Amino acid sequence: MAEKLLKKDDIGKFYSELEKEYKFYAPTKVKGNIAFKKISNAEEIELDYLNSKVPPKDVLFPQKETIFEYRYEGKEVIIEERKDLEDKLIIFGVRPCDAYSFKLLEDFFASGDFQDDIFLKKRENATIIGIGCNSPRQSCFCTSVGGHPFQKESTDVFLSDLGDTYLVEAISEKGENLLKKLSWLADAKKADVEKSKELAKLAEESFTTKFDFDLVTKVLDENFEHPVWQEISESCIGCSSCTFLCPTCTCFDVIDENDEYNNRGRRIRIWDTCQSCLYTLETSGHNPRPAKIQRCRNRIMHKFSYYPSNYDCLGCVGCGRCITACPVNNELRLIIDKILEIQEKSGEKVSA
Amino acid sequence: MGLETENKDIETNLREIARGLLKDKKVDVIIGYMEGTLPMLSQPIIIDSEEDVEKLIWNNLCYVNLAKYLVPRVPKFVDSEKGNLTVGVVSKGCVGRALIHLASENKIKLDEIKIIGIPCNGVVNRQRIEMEIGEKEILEVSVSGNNVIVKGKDFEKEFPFDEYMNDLCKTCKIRKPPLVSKAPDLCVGECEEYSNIVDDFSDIAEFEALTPEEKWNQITEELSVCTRCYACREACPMCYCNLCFVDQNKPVWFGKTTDLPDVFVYHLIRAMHMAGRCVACGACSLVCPVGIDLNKINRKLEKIVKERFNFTSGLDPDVLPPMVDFKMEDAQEFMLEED
Amino acid sequence: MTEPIVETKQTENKEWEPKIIAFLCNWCSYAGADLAGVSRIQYPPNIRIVRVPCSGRINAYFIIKSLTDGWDGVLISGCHPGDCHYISGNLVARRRFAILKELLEFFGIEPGRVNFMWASAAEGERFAVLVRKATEIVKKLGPNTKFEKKW
Amino acid sequence: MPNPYIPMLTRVKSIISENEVRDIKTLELEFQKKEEYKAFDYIPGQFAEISIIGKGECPIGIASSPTEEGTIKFTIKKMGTVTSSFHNSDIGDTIGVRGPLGNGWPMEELKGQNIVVIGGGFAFSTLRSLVLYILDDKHRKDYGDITVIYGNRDSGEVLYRDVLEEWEKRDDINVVLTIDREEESWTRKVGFVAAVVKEVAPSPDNAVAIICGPPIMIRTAVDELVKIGWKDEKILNSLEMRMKCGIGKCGRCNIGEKFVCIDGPVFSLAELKKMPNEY
Repeated sequence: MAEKLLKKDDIGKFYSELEKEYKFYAPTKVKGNIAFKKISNAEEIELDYLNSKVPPKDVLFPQKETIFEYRYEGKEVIIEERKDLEDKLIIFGVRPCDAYSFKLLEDFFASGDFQDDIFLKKRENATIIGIGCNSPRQSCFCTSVGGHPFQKESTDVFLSDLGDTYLVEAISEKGENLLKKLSWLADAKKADVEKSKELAKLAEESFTTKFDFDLVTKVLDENFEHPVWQEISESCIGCSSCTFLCPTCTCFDVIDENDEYNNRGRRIRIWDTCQSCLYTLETSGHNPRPAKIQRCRNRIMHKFSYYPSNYDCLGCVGCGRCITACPVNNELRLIIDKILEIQEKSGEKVSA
Repeated sequence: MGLETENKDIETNLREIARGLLKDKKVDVIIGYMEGTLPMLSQPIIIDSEEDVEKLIWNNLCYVNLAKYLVPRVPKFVDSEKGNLTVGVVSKGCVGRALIHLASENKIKLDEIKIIGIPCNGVVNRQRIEMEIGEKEILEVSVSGNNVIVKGKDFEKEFPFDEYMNDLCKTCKIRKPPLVSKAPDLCVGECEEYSNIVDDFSDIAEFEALTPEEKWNQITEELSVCTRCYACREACPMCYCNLCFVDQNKPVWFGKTTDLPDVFVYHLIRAMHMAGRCVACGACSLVCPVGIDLNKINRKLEKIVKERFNFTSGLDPDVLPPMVDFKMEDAQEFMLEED
Repeated sequence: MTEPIVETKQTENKEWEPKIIAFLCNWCSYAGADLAGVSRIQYPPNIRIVRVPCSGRINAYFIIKSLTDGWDGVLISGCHPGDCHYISGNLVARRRFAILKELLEFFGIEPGRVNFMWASAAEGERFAVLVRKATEIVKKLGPNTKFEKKW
Repeated sequence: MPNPYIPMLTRVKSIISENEVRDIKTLELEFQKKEEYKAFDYIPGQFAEISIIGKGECPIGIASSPTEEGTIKFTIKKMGTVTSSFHNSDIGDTIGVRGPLGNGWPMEELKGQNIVVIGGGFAFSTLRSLVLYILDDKHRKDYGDITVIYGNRDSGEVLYRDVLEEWEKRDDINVVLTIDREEESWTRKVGFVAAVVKEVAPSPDNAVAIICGPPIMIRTAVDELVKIGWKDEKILNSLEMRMKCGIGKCGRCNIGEKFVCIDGPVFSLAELKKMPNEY
């Protein structure tokens, strides 16, 4: 399908035509920060943003989510499954890194003998409209994890900011069907497509943070026990900013929440984090990961060692949120540097 | 004299003292701040050799309360043979207060630490600046004269430091670590003895005058974005419980969800636990990944404790904290009485 | 859930009556309530009593948990200062209550929701009067809906 | 495929208090829907996530054998909130079950081999399942000799007395029961499990050892086995770990790259030695 153009002034029209059929999620300002929320007015959309604080994964995998509801009638329990999973969603203005995170999440939740129905159904009903990154941050490193500031693969429709207009491309079948509904969109000219490519190239060149993750994975596999972990976990205060703001973290806790007045309740899942000491604490009091050193290591190993060996890809999309969020500046770039230092040192030893 | 020269002087002094302490073996390790990798941050660092002293810095972005690393002690502060090492702590006023208060709660022994006092001008309220800059990337931050200068790709903005200081620093009366007369060896560098701290708490008067409904709306709006990551708790030097009340699950006291009632209760009870203990370092607000401002609550606590029990936390390790103490004549005007 | 709380919310058309949870210390106030009972002194039936060993046993959790669980008011009563069975439990508690009361107000909870009082074992009359007063205060505030979760 | 988070509903059919201090009970559960029981196709060593709806969920090893038809059994020690609420439940109460989960004992691979079962304390539930399965007429011929070594602190702690007594009467199984300290009425062995293993000295030839129990017992018993020539690959172990979902999604039960809930809970000692020491 040919590329289209969307004038920035026409975002309102774009929204109002789609919001009847879809629940429309878009980046919007909430208390000074960008967050993906269901909006009720096109004016709320903030497309000119770096990236959201909380990743858009919380649209499909919200921090608190009902698994099922139940009612008590005497000793009988009646379980009611969720019915809102069939709602159609649009997630508008997602950065390519976050769009890629949806693919990682989808692969993860679909892997193995058991499939996470709740996430997968929602994912199936969601149309992702991505937007290219004209100016990636210094902390961004998506090009190191196989991504790109203009990567389109994981989106359904892709926008490129050309100044006054957006270049609109349908990437998937879902995206094509969506664009068919918007027949009023003007056709793009060749120059527009060229310009978008130019922007992509400029954006790619502006990356300053680059890693060789193949090497990182290799070093990690060999160095589960290494004094470097002590060093890495030293200044960590054990808050969970990095995991809660990570677009690929999927761990959750399951809790029953009761409405005792009405003999009903719901089983919910809420985000949990490997940085909390309660995460692995068993009722007997035994804790397999009792100290910060094990918990820090688990996060890094999970993303860059366990993920590659289990799912054959890195568990990281390079959004850089953990870099900017860490309150004590114990950030991923420094951690990776320290890990790679092991390799350099052992290399020296071999050559000597 | 501008802030940057002041900071530079402090930094030079600090390095001098640190070098001396390490050389004379008065301390085994020193915890301080080093340059961060991002413009608005600094990084805690632990050094044990004289060469590393040059890594120590001091500026208005050093907001982490280093007392956090002493309760419980990080592994580097404990030697497998010698046991607890003597730790030098680079202390602005609130870090010193935290250490002294922790000593009054018997959590640290003052003879195992050395407070390296430095006079603090306050720290930059990074969240506020970030929010005002909005969706542009900050590439460089410097303090010059009395301004914080923030530079990005195609912008440069100046913020008056007095206004863009962390709210708790604006009202801070204890900028240097308190001198403890009974333990003169404790402090090196610039410390000061404090008595009769006068504070009118005018900064929260406006909020206090609101109706309950208005207060509720403002507070709940502030808390509505909380993700329950507990960064506030983890950065707080006073939050050292092995098992926090929100984590207790036998029985479960309070919900763990991000629904408003649960978030509200978390912050309310955490505030309750901070009464008479908060040392006004503001770390809880400055570390919040979504920028929740808890300063008002901390100020209110300070006010209650000051007015009711005439107590200021972290000045004297031998005074009992107010919440474990009592006086027969404590005010009880809030009790129900027959008309 | 196997033993659900059977009380249901009152219907709209009847005059609304608040439900108040009362934590009474074992040695004074509980006995005071008992005295009020045996002396046939009337006090409002809105309170449900929980006996605790001492007012010093009352953690701020109890009070806040009561509010989040939907009680309209919380009443706490202990021995008069100086009369504590455990010498100073109520004095330590008094400091705690002072902070909690001010904090709740600061957080925007109506100050009347949580009330504190002293009543000795001999003060059946005083107990009844103060319970009446507390009930009035809470009744004026109306139902406690701030902590309701969405269903 | 049905939503794996939705429990199947069962009813408590009987409750047996297993030990003297009454902190271990066996619940027998009957499925409310016949077809769900039919679909509940399990092997010994697997576990299920069982819940009192409204109180919470926890992973418990299945104590019954697939050969005991009609119901499933769980032996539960009173530990935390959820297990306590199981203890408080009555006959007829509704209990949710999700499962079967985990890999279970490798029943196919065990065929034709001698089996040494070593258990300690209340970690005997999946071992009960295993032995009952093998002793069943349908399966007995598939497996070689069975030796069961089961140790407890005192005689009051011994679980599943009735089945143990039945086993002792049979001649196709060697049952060795032991308690730590002597007691007047106790006529069987006295001493720690490791000491009994040393005494019995099961032969490693064409045999598999299956060990469940407290960590210290496992360590000492394994030491004894290794001394008499057992290979790590032939020693099987069932792990415990905090779990929430049981289906490899909630993340917490990982040991290195393996999830205990889907890759385990049964691991051989050789596999465990390759994994990081985070269990």
